[in-house]
Amino acid sequence: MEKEKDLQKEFDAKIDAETKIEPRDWMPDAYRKNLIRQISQHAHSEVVGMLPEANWITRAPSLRRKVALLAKVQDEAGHGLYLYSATETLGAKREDTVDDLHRGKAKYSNIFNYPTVTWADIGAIGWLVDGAAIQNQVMLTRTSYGPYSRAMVRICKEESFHQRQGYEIMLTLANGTEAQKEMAQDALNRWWWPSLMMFGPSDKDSPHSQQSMAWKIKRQSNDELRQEFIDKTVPQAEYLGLTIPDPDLKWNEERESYDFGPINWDEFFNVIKGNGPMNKERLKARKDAKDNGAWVREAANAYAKKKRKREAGKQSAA
Amino acid sequence: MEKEKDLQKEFDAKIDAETKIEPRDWMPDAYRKNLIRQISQHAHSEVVGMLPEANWITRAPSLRRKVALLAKVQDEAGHGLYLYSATETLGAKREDTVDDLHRGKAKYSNIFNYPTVTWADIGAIGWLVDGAAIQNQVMLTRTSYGPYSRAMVRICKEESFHQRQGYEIMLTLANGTEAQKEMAQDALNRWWWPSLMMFGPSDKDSPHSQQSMAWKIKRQSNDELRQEFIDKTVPQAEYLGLTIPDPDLKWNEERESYDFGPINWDEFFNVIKGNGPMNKERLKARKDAKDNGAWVREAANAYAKKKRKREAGKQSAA
Amino acid sequence: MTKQEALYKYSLRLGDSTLILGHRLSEWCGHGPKLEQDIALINIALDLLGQARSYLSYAAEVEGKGRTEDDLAYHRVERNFHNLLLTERPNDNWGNTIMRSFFFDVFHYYFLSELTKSKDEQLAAIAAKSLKEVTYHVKHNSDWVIRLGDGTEKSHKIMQDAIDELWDYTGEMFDMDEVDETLIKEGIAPDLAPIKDKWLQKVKDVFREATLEMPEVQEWHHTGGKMKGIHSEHMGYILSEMQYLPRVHPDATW
Amino acid sequence: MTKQEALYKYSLRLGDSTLILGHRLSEWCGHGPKLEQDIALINIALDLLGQARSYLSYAAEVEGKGRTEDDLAYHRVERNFHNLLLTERPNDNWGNTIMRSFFFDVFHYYFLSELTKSKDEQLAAIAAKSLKEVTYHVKHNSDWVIRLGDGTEKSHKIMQDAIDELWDYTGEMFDMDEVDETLIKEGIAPDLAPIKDKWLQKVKDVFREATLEMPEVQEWHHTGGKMKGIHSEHMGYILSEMQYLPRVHPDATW
Repeated sequence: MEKEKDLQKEFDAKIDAETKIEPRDWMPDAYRKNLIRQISQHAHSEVVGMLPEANWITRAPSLRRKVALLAKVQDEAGHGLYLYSATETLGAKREDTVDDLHRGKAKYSNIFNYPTVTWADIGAIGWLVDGAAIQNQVMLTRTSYGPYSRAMVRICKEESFHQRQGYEIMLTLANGTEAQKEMAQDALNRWWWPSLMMFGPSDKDSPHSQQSMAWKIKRQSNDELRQEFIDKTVPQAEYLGLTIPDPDLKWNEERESYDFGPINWDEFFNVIKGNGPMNKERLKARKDAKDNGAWVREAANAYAKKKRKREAGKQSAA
Repeated sequence: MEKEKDLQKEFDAKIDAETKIEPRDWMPDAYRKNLIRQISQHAHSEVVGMLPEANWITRAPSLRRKVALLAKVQDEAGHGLYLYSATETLGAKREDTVDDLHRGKAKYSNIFNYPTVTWADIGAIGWLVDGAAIQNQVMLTRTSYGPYSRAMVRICKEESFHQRQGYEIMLTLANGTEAQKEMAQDALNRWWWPSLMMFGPSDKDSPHSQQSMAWKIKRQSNDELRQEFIDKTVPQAEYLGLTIPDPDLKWNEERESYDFGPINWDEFFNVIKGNGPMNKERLKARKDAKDNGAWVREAANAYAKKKRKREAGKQSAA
Repeated sequence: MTKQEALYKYSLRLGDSTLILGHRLSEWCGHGPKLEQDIALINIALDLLGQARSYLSYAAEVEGKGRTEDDLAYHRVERNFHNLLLTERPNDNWGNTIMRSFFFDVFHYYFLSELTKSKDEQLAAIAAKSLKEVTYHVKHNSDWVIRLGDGTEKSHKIMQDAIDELWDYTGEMFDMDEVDETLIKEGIAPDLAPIKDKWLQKVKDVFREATLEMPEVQEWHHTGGKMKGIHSEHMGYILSEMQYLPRVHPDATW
Repeated sequence: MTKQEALYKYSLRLGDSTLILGHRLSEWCGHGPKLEQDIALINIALDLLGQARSYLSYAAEVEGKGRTEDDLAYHRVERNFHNLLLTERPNDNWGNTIMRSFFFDVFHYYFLSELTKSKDEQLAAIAAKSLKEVTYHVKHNSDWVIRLGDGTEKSHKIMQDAIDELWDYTGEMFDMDEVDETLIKEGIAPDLAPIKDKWLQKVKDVFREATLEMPEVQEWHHTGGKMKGIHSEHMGYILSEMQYLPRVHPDATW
């Protein structure tokens, strides 16, 4: 007990001093659990987030765009792997973590429960969804847990690249034919509000936020991040010549920031509950991938076992 | 023995007198077997023949064409059923007959082992393949076995309608844009020779033909039918402004008929042997349909049994 | 919203739902569990596609811009299609195909029964003709729901899974908006609320006989197709296949 | 046939095969048996699509009519595509996906090894760059053929079935016609006969290690895609999906 108190003190001191916590360091159980929850959600989001974009790979309208999109989705798979590894440094097993997703126990970013219905959605996801993600991830490069922080540094670089690509798709559409402009505006209309919801509920309604801030897992509040994102994105939309679907959006001279309209949290919580357009299909796609691939994984294991046995046989014979 | 001789005489007399043989009539075993083989091949051809056309239903270029094509394929399914029934009047079981197809024991018209690669193929199939089939089927309305003959009367009416539809598709394409004309010519190029092969090998190489003619199952030889088809079709192609892909094709004043070039029977026998572009896929599609539908047929049987039992229960209770 | 606008959109919605369901059914052609069922399903597909042609021709006529049924079917983009999301659900197996049709057919039957009384003569006429066809659809697919629901353990499970997959898509059939309201006022369109009650009752009756469990009616259901033209990710593949050829040859007639 | 014509067709064939196989592999994206394998397969798809871009750009350049890689990929009709039929075989399962790639990769490797010596500098350069990538493809897919062939009873059967399904499509890789002959004379294209021998040997070696049965080499094999542009019935669906968007918006740039 005495020892635990010391450890706790040591931990607190590190947090105060902005020293990163590393896998072998002592950490409070709740800190560990909180991190596993957050990082695995993040990992799931990368993996589930592959699906809405993969939906357009075979239909990308130019070879250059096709290759860029495929490479982007590959990066996301890589981020997923990288983040699952980060949860493993905390003692979570990847298989269990993934099972939690499939059983609906673990969450992933709600935004991926919306369908990608036109090519412009690929632009909008890059611009807005990756944009919002970066806002969050840049903050997380300063998170208190070392492996997570380092994963974020790496991921942020790639995400910025994705975001620029997405914006460039929007720019091309916005400067394109009438039909393309319409497509771009329509995508902005559909993705704007879900993107704002990506930062999570308002600070007052966010259960985990305060403790996460104290542990310096989070470094900024949901509302702060959301506001920064809006302030950064509005001028970008203006440059595209597109209209943000919020009649209340207005520059506030005093705050030097944009005021914006109320967010429909009912929709947010309804989608989180499972009532989104794509929840069932996203999970089904992931489960099907796992089930249909079972024979492959089994065969790979069987082969590896045989091979080890044969090599052992050779060695003992030698 | 004596009795069998009398029956044979009676049978022969009927054949001579052009009296139809009916299911309850005595008939020689070989006549029965020959008929079962021929009619079930015909049935299989209708059913397998649904596949190359079904391939274009979801992609038909106008709603009118889509509906017409779907109706046509439905007719073919109907013909299949009707012909399977005719084999059942001869004592063959439909299930066994279909199994023979799936095991590769029974044949179907070789022409369906070619793919439908453009929309014009739908026109060409209607025009040429149905045209060739009608040539054969009109003859078969006079076949000696009653149920088969009557089936043919009915089927011929629908086939003529299909053939006109096919020709009309070709006509529209031939009078259409450059790309459409090209499509039409290309389809004629690919379907011409396989259509001529539909009449079967030259009389001298056709094993079953002579006996079939004697029994009046067949009433004209393969070569006669083929020549009639060519003589009928060449002017139709001219009217379309399309070129028949045969440099040797020439009007023969003396015969009042068209001379034509040599048929590549090597290709014909190779495809029959299984080495056609679509043989494996056609059979697989039929087998898959059967396998994937097993649970449906089992459920329908189980339900029918339950229902009978319940009704029996009700009656005995009453 | 003017009456004409509403009538255009209304006809489009009906045309799109019958077109897309007809398309899905036609995908089975040549691959059904038995030849007899292939024929029956093609029959239903043919009826639906015929109805789609009537509605789309009428929509084009109401619109008055010289477009045709084919312009509407082949040259509209996905966001302008207004079919029910239910109709675009994929053919996972014969069971969910039957269940999807059953849900739609029962609605369609009660709906058309009312639409025959429409003050719009054209819609009333289409409805009267369609009603005869749909009477058969309901009978055929109810019978199959019962047969498969009360067949084997396996078939029962497949049908119950189909219900679970499709149930949340049924609510959209009864949603109403300005289009409906405008036409209800004119005596052109029926109120969908009483139709929903009949639908629920009939589905319940059939499910009881089929020994299938009736799900609870939730407040939430999938929406988007009918009113907003926001579709599932399946729709794009349907249209790319269906429209490809006319899109490649925009100047051709067929 | 002029050298230019032959070179155009030759580049097109290479471009189409890599494009269509890349397309098939990209269909797996997000649905592989494990994240690691998703990544590996995407990698290979990316390489193939990159190669396709090089070949198609070069074909367009040789043609000299101002067309681009995208004109060739998105605005050609099916009958003008010249990929190997093997590359358009559908993804029935992960096993036949691996087997299809393996058959192609081994050919591709030996072929590119020769093409690096081409007197056409552009083709030699594309080959040199591609060879590095394809060396990895062969390694990766050979390893998987062995692992799955010598894995479990089930995986063995899946792989043997995949061989049976795909074998008759491998012969087309080695067919030669006037296009090849014209370019062989110029020292631009390699003779495919010795490549076939190497291919057979390597496939045999891998199959032996994988405990898979090597089929007999028949005279007959499927042909049509590479030389005549006559494809299987799968190709139309690939193109309608791939080309749909540019076909809907022929004047747009993306």
